[in-house]
Amino acid sequence: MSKTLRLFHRIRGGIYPPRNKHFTRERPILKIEAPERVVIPLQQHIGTPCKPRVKKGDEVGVGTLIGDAEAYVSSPVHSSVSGKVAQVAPQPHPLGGDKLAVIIENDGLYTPDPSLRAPYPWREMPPEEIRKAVRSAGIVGMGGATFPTHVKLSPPSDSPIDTVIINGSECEPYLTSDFRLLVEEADLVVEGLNIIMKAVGAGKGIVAIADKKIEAIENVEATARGTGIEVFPLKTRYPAGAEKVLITNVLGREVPSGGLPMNVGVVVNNVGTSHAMAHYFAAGLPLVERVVTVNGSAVVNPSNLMIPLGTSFSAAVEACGGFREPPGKVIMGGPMMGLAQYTLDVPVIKGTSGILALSVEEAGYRIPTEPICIRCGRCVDACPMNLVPTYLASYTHAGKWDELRRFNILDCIECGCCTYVCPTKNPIVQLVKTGKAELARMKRREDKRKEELAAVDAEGGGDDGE
Amino acid sequence: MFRYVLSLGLRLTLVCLVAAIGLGLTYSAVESRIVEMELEERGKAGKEVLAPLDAKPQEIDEGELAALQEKFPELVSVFEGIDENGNLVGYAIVVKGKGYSFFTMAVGVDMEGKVSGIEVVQHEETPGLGGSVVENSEFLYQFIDGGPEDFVLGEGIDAKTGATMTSRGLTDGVNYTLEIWRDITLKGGQ
Amino acid sequence: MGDRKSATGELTNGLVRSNPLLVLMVGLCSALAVSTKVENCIFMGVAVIFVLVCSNVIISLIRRFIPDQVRIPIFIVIIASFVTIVDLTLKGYFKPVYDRLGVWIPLIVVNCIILARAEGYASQNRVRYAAMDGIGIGLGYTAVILIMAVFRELMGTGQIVLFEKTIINFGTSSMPVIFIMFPGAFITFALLAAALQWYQDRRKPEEGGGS
Amino acid sequence: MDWSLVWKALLALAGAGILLGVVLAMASRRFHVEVDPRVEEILRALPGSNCGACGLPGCEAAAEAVAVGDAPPTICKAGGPDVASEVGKIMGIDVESVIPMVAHIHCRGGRSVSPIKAIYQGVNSCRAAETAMGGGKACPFGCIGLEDCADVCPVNAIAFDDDGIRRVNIRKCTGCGLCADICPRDLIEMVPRYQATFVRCKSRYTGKKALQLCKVACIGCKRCEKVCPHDAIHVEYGFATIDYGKCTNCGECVQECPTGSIQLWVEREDHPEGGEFVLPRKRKKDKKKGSEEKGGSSEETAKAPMEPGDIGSGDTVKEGESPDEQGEGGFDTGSKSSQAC
Amino acid sequence: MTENKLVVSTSPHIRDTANTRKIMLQVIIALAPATIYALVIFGLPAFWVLLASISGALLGEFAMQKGRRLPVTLSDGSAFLTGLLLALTLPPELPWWIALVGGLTATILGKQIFGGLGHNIFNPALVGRAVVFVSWASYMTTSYFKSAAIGIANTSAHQHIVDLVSGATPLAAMKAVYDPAGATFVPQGLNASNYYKPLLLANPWGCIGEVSALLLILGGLYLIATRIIDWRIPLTYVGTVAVLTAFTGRDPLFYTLSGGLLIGAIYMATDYTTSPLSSRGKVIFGLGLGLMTFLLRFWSNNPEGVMFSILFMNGMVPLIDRYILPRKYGKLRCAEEGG
Amino acid sequence: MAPDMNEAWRYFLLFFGAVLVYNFILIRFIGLCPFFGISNRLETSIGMGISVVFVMVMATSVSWVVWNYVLDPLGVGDFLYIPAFILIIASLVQFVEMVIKKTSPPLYKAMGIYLPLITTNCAVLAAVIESVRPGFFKMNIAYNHTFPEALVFTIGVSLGFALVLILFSAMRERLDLAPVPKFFCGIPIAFIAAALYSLAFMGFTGMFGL
Ligand SMILES: Cc1cc2nc3c(=O)[nH]c(=O)nc-3n(C[C@H](O)[C@H](O)[C@H](O)COP(=O)(O)O)c2cc1C
Ligand SMILES: Cc1cc2nc3c(=O)[nH]c(=O)nc-3n(C[C@H](O)[C@H](O)[C@H](O)COP(=O)(O)O)c2cc1C
Ligand SMILES: Cc1cc2nc3c(=O)[nH]c(=O)nc-3n(C[C@H](O)[C@H](O)[C@H](O)COP(=O)(O)O)c2cc1C
Ligand SMILES: Cc1cc2nc3c(=O)[nH]c(=O)nc-3n(C[C@H](O)[C@H](O)[C@H](O)CO)c2cc1C
Ligand code: SF4
Ligand code: SF4
Ligand code: SF4
Ligand code: SF4
Ligand code: FES
Repeated sequence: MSKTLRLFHRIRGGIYPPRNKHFTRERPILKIEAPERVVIPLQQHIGTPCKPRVKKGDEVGVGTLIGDAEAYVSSPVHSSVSGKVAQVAPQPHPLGGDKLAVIIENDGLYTPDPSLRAPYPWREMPPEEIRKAVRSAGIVGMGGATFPTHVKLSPPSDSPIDTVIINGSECEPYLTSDFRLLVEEADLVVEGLNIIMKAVGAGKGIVAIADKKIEAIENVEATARGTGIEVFPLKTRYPAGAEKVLITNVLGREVPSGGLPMNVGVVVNNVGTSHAMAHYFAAGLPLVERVVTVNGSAVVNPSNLMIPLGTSFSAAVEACGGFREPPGKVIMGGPMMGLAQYTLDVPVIKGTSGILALSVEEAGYRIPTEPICIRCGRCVDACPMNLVPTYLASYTHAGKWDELRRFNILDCIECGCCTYVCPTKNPIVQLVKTGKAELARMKRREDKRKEELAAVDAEGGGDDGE
Repeated sequence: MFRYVLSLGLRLTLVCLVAAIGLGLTYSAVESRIVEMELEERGKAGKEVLAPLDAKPQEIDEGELAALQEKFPELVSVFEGIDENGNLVGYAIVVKGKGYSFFTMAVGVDMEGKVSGIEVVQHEETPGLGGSVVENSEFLYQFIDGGPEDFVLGEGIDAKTGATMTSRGLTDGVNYTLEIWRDITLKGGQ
Repeated sequence: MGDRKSATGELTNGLVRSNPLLVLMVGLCSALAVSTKVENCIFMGVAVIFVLVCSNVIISLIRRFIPDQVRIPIFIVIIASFVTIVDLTLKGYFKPVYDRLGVWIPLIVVNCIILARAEGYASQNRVRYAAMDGIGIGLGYTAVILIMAVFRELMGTGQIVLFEKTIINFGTSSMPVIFIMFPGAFITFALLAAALQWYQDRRKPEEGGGS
Repeated sequence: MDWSLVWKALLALAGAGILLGVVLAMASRRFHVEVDPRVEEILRALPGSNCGACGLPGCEAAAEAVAVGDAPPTICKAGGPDVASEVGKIMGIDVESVIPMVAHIHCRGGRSVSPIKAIYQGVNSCRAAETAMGGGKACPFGCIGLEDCADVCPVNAIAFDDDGIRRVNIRKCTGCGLCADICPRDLIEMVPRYQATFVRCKSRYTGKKALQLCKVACIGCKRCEKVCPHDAIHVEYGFATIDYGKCTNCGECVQECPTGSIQLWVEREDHPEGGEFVLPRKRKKDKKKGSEEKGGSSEETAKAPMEPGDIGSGDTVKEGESPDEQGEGGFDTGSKSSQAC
Repeated sequence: MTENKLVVSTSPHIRDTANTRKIMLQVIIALAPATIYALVIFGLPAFWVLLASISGALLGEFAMQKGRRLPVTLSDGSAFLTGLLLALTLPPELPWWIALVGGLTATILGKQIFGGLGHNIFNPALVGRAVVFVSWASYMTTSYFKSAAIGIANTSAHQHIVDLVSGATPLAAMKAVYDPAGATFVPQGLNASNYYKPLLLANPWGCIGEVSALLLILGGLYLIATRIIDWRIPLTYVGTVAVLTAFTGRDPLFYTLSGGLLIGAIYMATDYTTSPLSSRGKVIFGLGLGLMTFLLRFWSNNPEGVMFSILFMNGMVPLIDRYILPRKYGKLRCAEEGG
Repeated sequence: MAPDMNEAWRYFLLFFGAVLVYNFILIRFIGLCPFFGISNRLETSIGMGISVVFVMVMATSVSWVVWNYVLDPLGVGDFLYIPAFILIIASLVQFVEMVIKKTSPPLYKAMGIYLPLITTNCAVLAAVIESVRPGFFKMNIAYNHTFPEALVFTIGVSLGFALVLILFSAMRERLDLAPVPKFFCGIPIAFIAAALYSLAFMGFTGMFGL
């Protein structure tokens, strides 16, 4: 039955942008050294920011805890180099704004923190312990959203997880870091999948890989032979890797609106996350480095690099031979969902899957300064979430918030398909983001107003305060 | 409370009373005039189409008209044409017809069944198209002195280009009156 | 709201500042339907002015006698009575016009109720002002439908025929007939309304570009 | 004369009058619904424009809320103090003490003083730019300058000069607070109408770093805090904030501020915006230079921190400025001109 | 400009190469064969109509945009396409000034007054056509080709009617065959199947664009293949008409090939701006169009009803777009829940 | 059977004609004020549409009775029909308003605000006059002013009114987002849209011989 469902129940939308993976596809992961100074932001995840645990002048080693928070939805931060803390101060952050970061002078020795030790072999650990270990390793989702993985691995008892999917689709153009991991270290990825399955008590594990990545599929199939882990070849199409799309295409299940994968008994994790997990359980080193694809027409020598966190973008590009020409746009992540940076001084963080430097020419196309739409309907057809993107843009622009809710703006995954296909280059995603932010602000304001009213009531008088 | 309601009601009633008296008086003052106008209005078309016969229209009685209307639903009214000597010299027949939209037309027919006059009393044809046809005596002249055989569009009657529907509607209307005329005269003959 | 000062003020007020058609947006139906012919508009305008003035005067005369609760029914009766008088008069003396205006004559009652009601709210006006106001509003209505009718009849037929006399004749039969048809009525009114917005905008230049 | 008709008419109309009167009278008693008469009254006192600034669906809803006690009589900000006091009267609450509020924008960093960090491409709106690294201007806390506040203002009270410095015309501002709600950087605050001393910066950076990003920033030096005789100004989160309840507008802090971040608002009858900011050179709260020209607040007078050389070349790519290879795409970008009604 | 500053914008940072102009160009290309063929058959008069209509459309667009001080976007091709489509729906021997007024009305009243490309509610070309149709109905119904049939499609029976009545299109002739009571003339010995060949290959008795159904269909297939238009609207529209006509005992093939149905279904009902956005909406739109055309063709005063159908359904689009949305993702809950 | 079919067909045509061919708003120009006043939001239009159907049907029923059993037999119809009908409509509206206010507050919330608007809507009065009083009916179809006919006609008219009202409000909501030329913002553009839509409705002229 499930096979037929898989055939019939597929996500309709999606696009086929030029994939541009050939520059780095064949390039093995190269480990690079950290620069003189690393800048490690105290927030590299979704959730409560960490409080610094070190101060200026402290000596740190590789893996030393430098930031942590009490909150559950949070993830600690560790030093990626050994050396001395130079400063704790706000620094430009690749996600925007200036955020508190620990700046460390690298002594170039990479002395591990003495307190580090390999954890118990995970097979003997109860799920609870595994989650604790995952948290203390600072592991967060490396697919881009940087959601703390230990939270994901703790499903409430009323939503049992039956399937874990490793998301190896890497549907973004230009990016090849997950692909390289699957080719070079498939064993660790499969190991990580096993850990996750154990942690959530799932019986089924699937590695979903785009069908064009034949080496990766063969490699993982070979590694996983006999373990009961399945490899699922995905049709190569953007956004095959988006969580909801992935689940529907692989399992024929639809995550309810506003819901989470766990509501349909699934956990999805990125290849990098799985790899980091296995690496931690094997070597005991917390998450202090990650694979980053440095790519784009402005880069001399596009490569896949293993980069210590906190390394600046400029150092990473330097390691690839520098710029061929002054870049027009530098993006953290892929071209479809990545964030454009205004400076190269931002550090690589846990969620940096790629650094993309586009030439001035590629960056120079004009974006309309307000929504323009000829109602061609392409965005509607492209949207994997079956929304009406053009309305979301127009209604945001017109400030019609009720209409936005009516048209389910909150279901938008900001994949960018609509904007990609639009013949008038309507900046839909930007307006959707704006609209979502505005709705959130309104909600906050509303809550505040209610609170205030309640407070007035409590005081027991219709007084004339401000 | 009751007195209050009573006072409201009384005042309202008083206004109604005054209005009723005023209106009643006005109506009775203009009533005869209205009836007259209506008669004149209806007779006017008859008068015009019977003018070539030097006859005055005189409405046939209601029972007769009702009987005819039973048979010819589009019939509006029939007038007898009486000349100075009191002789019946023809009929004016008023019918409704449909071209592009509708019209009401009066056709004068003499005792031989020849069309003595045609007048479109009221119409909603498109101005400039059908409108210019119903107001265009050139087209209507084609019927004068024709009959009692039916007219055929395209043979003897030339349709106006661009307003064939109106032309056809008018032709059909004339033929319809001729049919009514036959019915009346047949009965009269018996 | 309107500061009621002088009788002439009342008059111009109805003509422009609170023009029933363009500003208050009442009486649209008859305006659009009747303005196919200038002739119709003259009769319609006179009818509306008559009803408005008479009912305004009467209402103003008996305003102290009208209890607030039954204000509306009394207005209705008074206005309907005058409309009926117009109705009967036209029927008796101008039968062709009566036939052409058809249902629009009885429908005058509806517009006038709205206008008179606003009157009733506004304040206890003295008879003189009330009459002037009636004339003003009535003239405002008439002026607009006349403008519309002149435009529509000319554009649509190339000529203006008044009481069976051709006043203006372009001498062509190829005018865009659409102007005397339904869409033409809407378009003409849209143009007028746009012109009014343009006029108002020009009169207060303070708010320049902006949103 | 046909009198019988008159009689019949009398019968019919008077009958109808009586019947309707009785039926309606009875119905009105039978179906009477008690409504708070105050709702009507309040509704009449409100402006009736249903602007929604109060956060309720319309004036009627607001009137109901006030009558029931769910909302204070001052709920209608658009109506200003007059309406508030009238509503207060209806509700039997004294609202004489209500001070009218106006909007104040806590940033004065124009393009010329806060260098640009990047070329922003995208929707012409501050809130939208906030989703793209905050647009092009260097200061991450300052005004983005894409005029969302001006667009939302129902009375066009906010104007921008060529340098991108915003001013609120306090004569026009009704205190509705819509602009304060919309600013993505929370720069706009509703302040008492007669407050005169303002900190015109909200940069969380201190010292040199703050100055790097904007030459007129508050550097958090706390000198104002020390000189204030009324304990009304405090530096928190890197910038100074005035407690308007305590501030007496004595101007001590204005004199003290090294970057000119604190300024005095001077009312001017003749000024089209109701007044302007001045930065007194000496201990004189006088009005120097009544410079009327646009953007000519007298800021330059003190420590003119501006260098003519770096007048920012458009930090945002607006229409027409960028390579026109999309001209073929055939859309217009005529920014504000083609907005919906 | 600002040297060496990076560009910031929101994702996505790459875009498809499609743009408005390319799309319009494709449609013009699809229409080119039919247009050229029509010019060959109708000759100079049709050329003047074409020229007047297109210049009217361009002029209207230009004047409005200049007047509003907006950037002039003639180069996007949409006004040109509007003018072209309008011309294709006009009779070949129409006086040029009517075509000019049509073109002007199309872009001014049909498009720019609503705010320009993407904002109009009614199909501009059809607004232009409807306005001149109503304004100069006599020209519009009589300016058809009057000379003898052309070699490839000689229908002597129809030729006879053309000689008899001005402006007799095949549809009008068949209306007379089926409903002699309501018709203006009764053609003798005429049969719907007589028309198949001329309608497909060369039909001189109709509007400029109706000369060859085959070329129109080929153009349509090209547009569908290049994904410029969605197949749903043409298919449901033509399908509904065919089914309903067959159901009432008429000849479905004749009624799908004749009149403005194909040009309307393929090129006008599919106009982006005035058709629904969602696939489901498009199907409903097509069904509504089919029903309206069926009703209007057989029971209204005019033999043809495509123009009024499309305008009528255009008015429904905002409502359709509001209530007929794509199926929302996340409604279907766990299909496999049982296991 | 056959006559019944004919009768049914006649009723269908009466209905069809009232909804489309003789659409009150676009073809007959009746009821324009509330139409342009209310048609800018879809929700309101739906509420108004329902209210109009309701009031029109009730008003016609009552007026039919009054005309046929009071005014006409007394011979005073010719000069009392205007005050009589408008009074009936006004009191009916007021009565309905009071009743639903008392019995169903939610319904009152939905419909109540539109009721006063309906009194001053000439569509209701026109529907009553045309369907009840001889001499005003427009369509080209046999019509004898019987009760069922009046009812079918009124339902058709009111549904036609509601239909166009609702279509139009959806249209105007879209127009709200459009950069319409400044002086055409608001009312003028609504009239332009109405013009074009009435152009589309002209296609129905003479349909089914109506
Ligand atoms: C506010 C928030 C709460 C979340 N809560 C959970 C959770 O309780 N369990 C879980 O498995 N994932 C949770 N997630 C993670 C999401 O399922 C998802 O994996 C994450 O947003 C990254 O998805 P993406 O990379 O597709 O954007 C949460 C995400 C967010 C933003
Ligand atoms: C449009 C879109 C595309 C995505 N593409 C990928 C992808 O190619 N690979 C991937 O691992 N995650 C991708 N993600 C993130 C996944 O949805 C999901 O969050 C992630 O696989 C969860 O794993 P993590 O928590 O380990 O990051 C994408 C998300 C979105 C919204
Ligand atoms: C708005 C409009 C109004 C029309 N008015 C009329 C009319 O009044 N009379 C008429 O015969 N045809 C009228 N027509 C119908 C066409 O002109 C019809 O096709 C024509 O009568 C047939 O052409 P023919 O007369 O040249 O054979 C009208 C058409 C339209 C679109
Ligand atoms: C497939 C397609 C069909 C079109 N059809 C029309 C049409 O029927 N009438 C028209 O004026 N423009 C048409 N256009 C051009 C353009 O979309 C039109 O000017 C817009 O409706 C104006 O907003 C069409 C464009 C495309 C891509
Ligand atoms: S960005 Fe949002 S609206 Fe656009 S295609 Fe993706 S999910 Fe749909
Ligand atoms: S793809 Fe662009 S032009 Fe097409 S409907 Fe969507 S927003 Fe409009
Ligand atoms: S939006 Fe305008 S009126 Fe309202 S507070 Fe701001 S400046 Fe004042
Ligand atoms: S909304 Fe805020 S950021 Fe935008 S211009 Fe106004 S004050 Fe500046
Ligand atoms: S509704 Fe106002 S005049 Fe008809």
